[in-house]
Amino acid sequence: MSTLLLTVRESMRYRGRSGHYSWLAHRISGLAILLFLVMHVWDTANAHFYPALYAWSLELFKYPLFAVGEIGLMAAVLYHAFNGIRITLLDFKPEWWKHQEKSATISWGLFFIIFTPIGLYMFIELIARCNELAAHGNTCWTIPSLASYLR
Amino acid sequence: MSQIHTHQHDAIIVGAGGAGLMAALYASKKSNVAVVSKLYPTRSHTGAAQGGISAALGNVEEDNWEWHAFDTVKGSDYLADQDAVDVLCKEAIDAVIELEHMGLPFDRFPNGKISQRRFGGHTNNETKKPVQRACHAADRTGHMILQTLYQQCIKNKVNFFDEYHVVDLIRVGNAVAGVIAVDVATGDFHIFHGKAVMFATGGWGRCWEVTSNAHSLTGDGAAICFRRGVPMEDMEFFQFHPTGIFKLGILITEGVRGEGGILLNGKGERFMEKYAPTIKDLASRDVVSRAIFLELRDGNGINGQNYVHLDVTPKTVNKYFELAGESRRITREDIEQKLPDIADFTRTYLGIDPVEEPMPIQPTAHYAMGGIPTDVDARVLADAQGNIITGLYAAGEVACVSVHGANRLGTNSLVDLVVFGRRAGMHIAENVPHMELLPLPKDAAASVITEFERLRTSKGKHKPYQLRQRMQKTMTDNVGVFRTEESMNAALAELKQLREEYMGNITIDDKGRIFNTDLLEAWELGCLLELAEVTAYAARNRQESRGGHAREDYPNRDDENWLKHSFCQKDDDQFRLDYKPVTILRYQPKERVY
Amino acid sequence: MQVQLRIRRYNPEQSNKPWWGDYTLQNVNRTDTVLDLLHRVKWEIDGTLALRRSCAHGVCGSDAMRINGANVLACKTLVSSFSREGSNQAKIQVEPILGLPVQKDLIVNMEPFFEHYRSVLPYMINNDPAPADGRERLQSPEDRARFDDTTKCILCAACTTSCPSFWANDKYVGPAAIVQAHRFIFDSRDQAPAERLQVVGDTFGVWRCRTAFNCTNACPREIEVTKAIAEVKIALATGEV
Amino acid sequence: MTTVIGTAKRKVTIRQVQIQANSERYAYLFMRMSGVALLVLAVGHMLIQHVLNSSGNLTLLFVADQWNSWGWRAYDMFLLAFAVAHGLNGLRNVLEDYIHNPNTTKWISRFLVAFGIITIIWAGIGIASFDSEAARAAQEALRQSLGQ
Ligand SMILES: Cc1cc2nc3c(=O)[nH]c(=O)nc-3n(C[C@H](O)[C@H](O)[C@H](O)COP(=O)(O)OP(=O)(O)OC[C@H]3O[C@@H](n4cnc5c(N)ncnc54)[C@H](O)[C@@H]3O)c2cc1C
Ligand code: HEM
Ligand code: SF4
Ligand code: F3S
Ligand code: FES
Repeated sequence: MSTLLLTVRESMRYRGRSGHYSWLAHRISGLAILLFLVMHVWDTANAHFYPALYAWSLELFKYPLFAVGEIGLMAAVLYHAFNGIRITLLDFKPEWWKHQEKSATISWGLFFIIFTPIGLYMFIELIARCNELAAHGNTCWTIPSLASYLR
Repeated sequence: MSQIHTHQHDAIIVGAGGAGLMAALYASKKSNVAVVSKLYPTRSHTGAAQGGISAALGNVEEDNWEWHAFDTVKGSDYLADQDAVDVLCKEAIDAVIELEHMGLPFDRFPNGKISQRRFGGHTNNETKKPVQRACHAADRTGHMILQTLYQQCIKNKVNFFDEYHVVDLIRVGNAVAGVIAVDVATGDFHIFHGKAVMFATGGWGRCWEVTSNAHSLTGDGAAICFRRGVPMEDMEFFQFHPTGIFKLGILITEGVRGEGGILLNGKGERFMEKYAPTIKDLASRDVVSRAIFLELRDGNGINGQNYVHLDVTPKTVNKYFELAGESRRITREDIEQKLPDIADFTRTYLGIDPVEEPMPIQPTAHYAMGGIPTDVDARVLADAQGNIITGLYAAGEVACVSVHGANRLGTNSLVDLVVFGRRAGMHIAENVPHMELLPLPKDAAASVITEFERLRTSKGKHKPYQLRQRMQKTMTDNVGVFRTEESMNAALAELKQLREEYMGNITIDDKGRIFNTDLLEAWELGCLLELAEVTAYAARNRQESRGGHAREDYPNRDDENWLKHSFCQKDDDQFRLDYKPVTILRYQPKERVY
Repeated sequence: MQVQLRIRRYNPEQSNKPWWGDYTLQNVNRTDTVLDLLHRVKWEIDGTLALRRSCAHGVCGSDAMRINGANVLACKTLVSSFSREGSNQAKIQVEPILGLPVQKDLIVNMEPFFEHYRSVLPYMINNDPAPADGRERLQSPEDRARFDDTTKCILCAACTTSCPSFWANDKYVGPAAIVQAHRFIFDSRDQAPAERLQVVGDTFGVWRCRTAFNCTNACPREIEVTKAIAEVKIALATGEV
Repeated sequence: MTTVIGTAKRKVTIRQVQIQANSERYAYLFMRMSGVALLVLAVGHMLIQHVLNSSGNLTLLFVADQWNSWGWRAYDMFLLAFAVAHGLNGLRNVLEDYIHNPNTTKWISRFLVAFGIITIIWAGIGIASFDSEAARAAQEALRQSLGQ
C-alpha cells in the first residue's frame, strides 16, 4: 500500500484485538519518548555549554504546561517499557505465545497500577506549583522569560 | 466483442486439483504444459478431502494390495473394471510413497512409518475385520496432497493460468486441438492450442441441494466434453455420503467412525447393527446412506426430524468398545488430535462440541462415480467399443476409468487422483513429442462466444439462481438416495422445462467483462443442467439397484442384465444409451454383505 | 432476523471511485454465514457483486474479507457473532482485505501475495536418494509434530493483509510466507533450511514483524502464526533448527 | 550445511545451520537488549528526576550535586547512549515502514546514524566535562540576577 495517510487511517480503523492496540501504543509512545529525548539531551548538554540556558529550561519544565507533558512522558515510558519487556519475553519464549492476549492485558494492568499513583502524585505537584505561581500573581500559563536568564 | 488471445503449448491440463497437478508434474518433465484452472490451484476441492488415502503399505498389520483390490471391487458392487482396480491398488503403494518423498507430512507411527487408520469398507480379507489402510495427515489429507503437489509444481516451474475458466473444447474429428477459456479477470477469450488436452475438473455435486461439494464443482469439464460428443459413462451412479452436517452438507469424514464413532437414531439405537451386522458403522457408504434414509423414513430421526446422530464422544465410543470386547479406548485428546478440523466445523457451524455431544447428520451428495470414460492411461474413450479420442485425457473425479463402479470406497478417490493423474502425465510426456499439432479450425471460439453473448444480453424472466434451486430440488427429491421410475420421469420433465427456460428466458445483472462471475455462474448452471439430465436419464434406464443407485421399484441387483457400464450420448437433442461389458478378473460377483 | 449489510463496492468499468452498497436482508438465520448473505445479495438483489468463494466451509481460502473491521473468512463467520443473544438485528460491514490492489468489489489481486509465497522456496528439497527399500523416509512423531501447526495453512491471506507492517510496506514477505517457510524449515526431512532462513532473515523478512498479533487473531485455521514467526527468529539467532 | 547434533535428549532432531547474518538481525537483537537495559536506566531516571525529586525541585544545583559523583555521570552516559541508539533505530524502523524508496531510506539511515553520533558526543562531552563547582557558582549568580 502506498500512502502513509492510508496506512495510518487503516491502522486506526482495523478492529484488531489487544495485540493491535499494544502495537499502536508501543509505536506512538516510542516516538513520543524519542521526541522528548532529543530535546532533553540537547538541552542537558547545555548544562555544560550554556549553564544559564540550562537553568532556564529546568525552570521551564516546572511550568504547568510542561509538567503536563512530563506526566504524559512518564506514561509513555512506563507503558513502552512494560510492553517492550512483554515483546522481548515472548520473542524468546515462543511457547508462551498462548498467553499473548493475557500478557497484553497484564502489561496494560501493570502500567495502570504503577502509573496511577505516580501520575496522581505528579498531578498534585503540578497543582501545587500552579497555586504557588498564582500566589506570585502569575497565571499557570506564563513562561519564564529567557531574556532574564541570559542576562 | 472482446479480444481473443492464443497460446500454444504441447499439452493443456484443465483443472488444478489433485489429478490435474499430478499430471502436470509428470507431463511437464518432458513437455511444455499449461495448467488452466478457474480457481487458484490451492482452492481446488481436493483440499477438502479429509479422511485419508488408502494404500496397502501394511505399516502396522498385515495387508496386501489384492485385499485392497477386492474391497474396491466389492465396494463397487462388482461394477468396477478389475484390470483398472488392479492398477489402482498396486500403484497406490508407490504413489503414496512418492507423495511422502515429495514432502507430504503424513502422520507417523512411533516407528517413524506413515500412520494408517481404519476406513469404511477396507478389510482384512481373511478375518473380515476392518484393516488400517488409510494413510492420513490428521483429517486434512486432501489439503496436504493438494499443497504438496502445488509446491512441487512451483519447484518444477509449471506454467499456471490461474482463474482462467475453460468453456469449450476444440475437437477436430476424432482428435483435439485445444480448449477455449475466459480470463476471469478481464473477460477476454483465450485459445489454448495444443496437441493434448486433459480434463481434471472434478465433480458436480452442486446438482443437488445438500452436498459436500464446493460451489465451484459444477461439472464443467464433463459437460464440455459431453457437448463435444464424448459419451458419459455410468452417470446414474452418484455417491451420497452418509454423514454430512444436517442441512449444510459439510462432510464429516468416515475417519470419525474409523476412530470409533457410532450412528444412533432417535430411539438411541445403534441401527447399523441391523443393516451391516459384521462391520456395522464402517460398512460401505451406499449401505450406510440407505440405512439412514430408511431410518428417517420410518420416523426414527432425532425428535422426528430429518437427521440422525453421529456420536464420537469418548463416553459413547468407549461403551461400545467395551461391549464389543475391544481393548482400545479413546480420549478427548485423541479426537482433538486426529480430528481437529471436524471438531472445528461442528463447533463453528453447529455450536456443538463433538467431544461432549453427538453431531446431527444426514446423507449428502458427495461423489460422481461416473463421468468421462477413459482407459487405464487416462485416454478418453469415444464410444463403448473402446475407441480412443486422440490427444484427449481425463482423470480424477471427472473421469470414469472405472475403478469405483457403482459405489466408491472411502479414500479411493485420492488414490484415483494420484494414480491416474500420474499415468495421464506420463502418457502425455511420452507421446506428445510424436503427436502433431492440429491446425485450429477457423473461428474456433465463435460458438462459445455467441453463447456467452446470449447469456450476457438475454432479457428473460428468471435469474440463474432460481433455475438452479429448482434443479437442485428436483434432483434431491427425485434422483437422490432412493429412486423410482416415476420420480425420475418427474425429474426429467422438470429438467427439460428448466433447460428451455435456461435457453430462452433467463437474465443476468452483470453486463460487464471484469470478474463477471454473474455470467460465469450462469454458464456453469448450463453445465449442471446438462449433467443432471444425463444422470436422471441414465438412472431411469438402469432397472436394478446397485451401489449408489438404489431403485425402490427394482430393489435387487441384476447381474444377468445389468452387469455393464452405461454410455450416454446426445445426438440431435436425443439421448442415446450404449453399454460396455465390465472387465472381471479374479473376483466373481457375489452378494454384498458387510 | 434482519441484517443491515454494507458492502464496499468497486467496479472499474463504471467508476474509479469505490462506494458503499447498502442492503437490507430479511429472514436471516442466526446460523447463516456472511457468505450466505453475500450470496443472497448476489443472487437475489445485485448480480454484479463480485467475490471469490468455493468450498463454503473454511478450507479453500478463497473468501478472506474484512468483516466489521477484522479479517475473517466470510464462510466461517456466522451472523450470530454480530448480534447479541435474543436480538433480531445485526449490522454487518464487508470490505475487501487491505494491502492488495482491489480489482472489483471484494476481489483483490492475489499475485503479490503468491509472489511472497514463492520467494520462500515453499517445497521440499531433499536431494538424497530415496531409501533403498523403496519405502518412505522415516520421521518420528515428535519431529513431525514440530511443524504440524504450519501445515494447516490454506493461503487465504487473512493474516498478511491484517498485518500493519504489510499495510505500510508490501515488500514485507508477510506472515503467510513465513508460515510456509516454517513448515519446511522445521521438517527434519528437508535439506534447505539455511536457504529459506536466508530469505526470511532478509531485510524484508521476519524482522519487519512488530508482533501485532493481528495475523494470529485473523487466521481462520487457528495457526499460531506469531509463534511460528518467533521460532523462525530464534532459529536465525541461534542457527539451530 | 546441516548436521544432526542430537536426538537423544529432546527426542526431536535439532540441526545446526550456517546463515549469513545481516544488519537487520543485529538491529533487532539490539532493540531487545537495549530495551532491557533501558528498563532500568530510563525508568530509574524518570523516577528519580521527575518523581522522587519532582521537577519542581529540580535545579541546576541538584544536577550539579548529582554529577559530582562519577557513578551518576556514568549512569547518565549509558542512558544517553542506549536511549539515543534505541530510539533512533526505532525511528528508522518506523520510517522504513512508510518510505519505500531504497535510496531515500539509505540516506535516512545515514542521517540518523550521524545525528545519533553527534548527539551522543555533544551530550557526552557535556556530561563528562561538566564542572559542578562552576555550575554552582553560575546558579548562585543567576539566582541573584533573578532576584529570587
Ligand atoms: C468434503 C470432501 C471430502 C472428501 N474426502 C475424501 C477422502 O477422505 N478420501 C478420498 O479419497 N476422497 C475424498 N473426497 C473425494 C475427493 O476429494 C475428490 O473426488 C477429488 O479431490 C477430486 O479431485 P479432482 O482433482 O478430480 O478435482 P478437484 O480437486 O475438484 O479440482 C477441480 C479443478 O478443476 C478446475 N476447474 C473446474 N472447472 C473448470 C473450468 N471450467 N475451467 C478451468 N478449470 C476448471 C478447478 O479450478 C479445480 O482446480 C472428498 C470429497 C469431498 C467433497
Ligand atoms: C524503558 C525501556 C524500554 C524498553 C523495554 C523498550 C523496548 C523496545 C522494544 C523491544 C522495541 C522493539 C519493538 C519492535 O521491534 O517491535 C522498541 C521499539 C522502540 N522504542 Fe523502545 N524501549 C524502551 C525505551 C525506549 C526509549 C527511552 C525510547 C525513546 C528514545 C524508545 C523508543 C522506541 C522507538 C521509537 C521504537 C520503535 C517503535 C516501533 O517500531 O513501532 N524506547 N522498544
Ligand atoms: S497462516 Fe492462516 S491466515 Fe495466513 S494464509 Fe495461512 S491460513 Fe490464512
Ligand atoms: S500481524 Fe504482523 S507484525 Fe507480526 S505478529 Fe503478525 S506479522
Ligand atoms: S469459501 Fe472456501 S474458505 Fe470460504
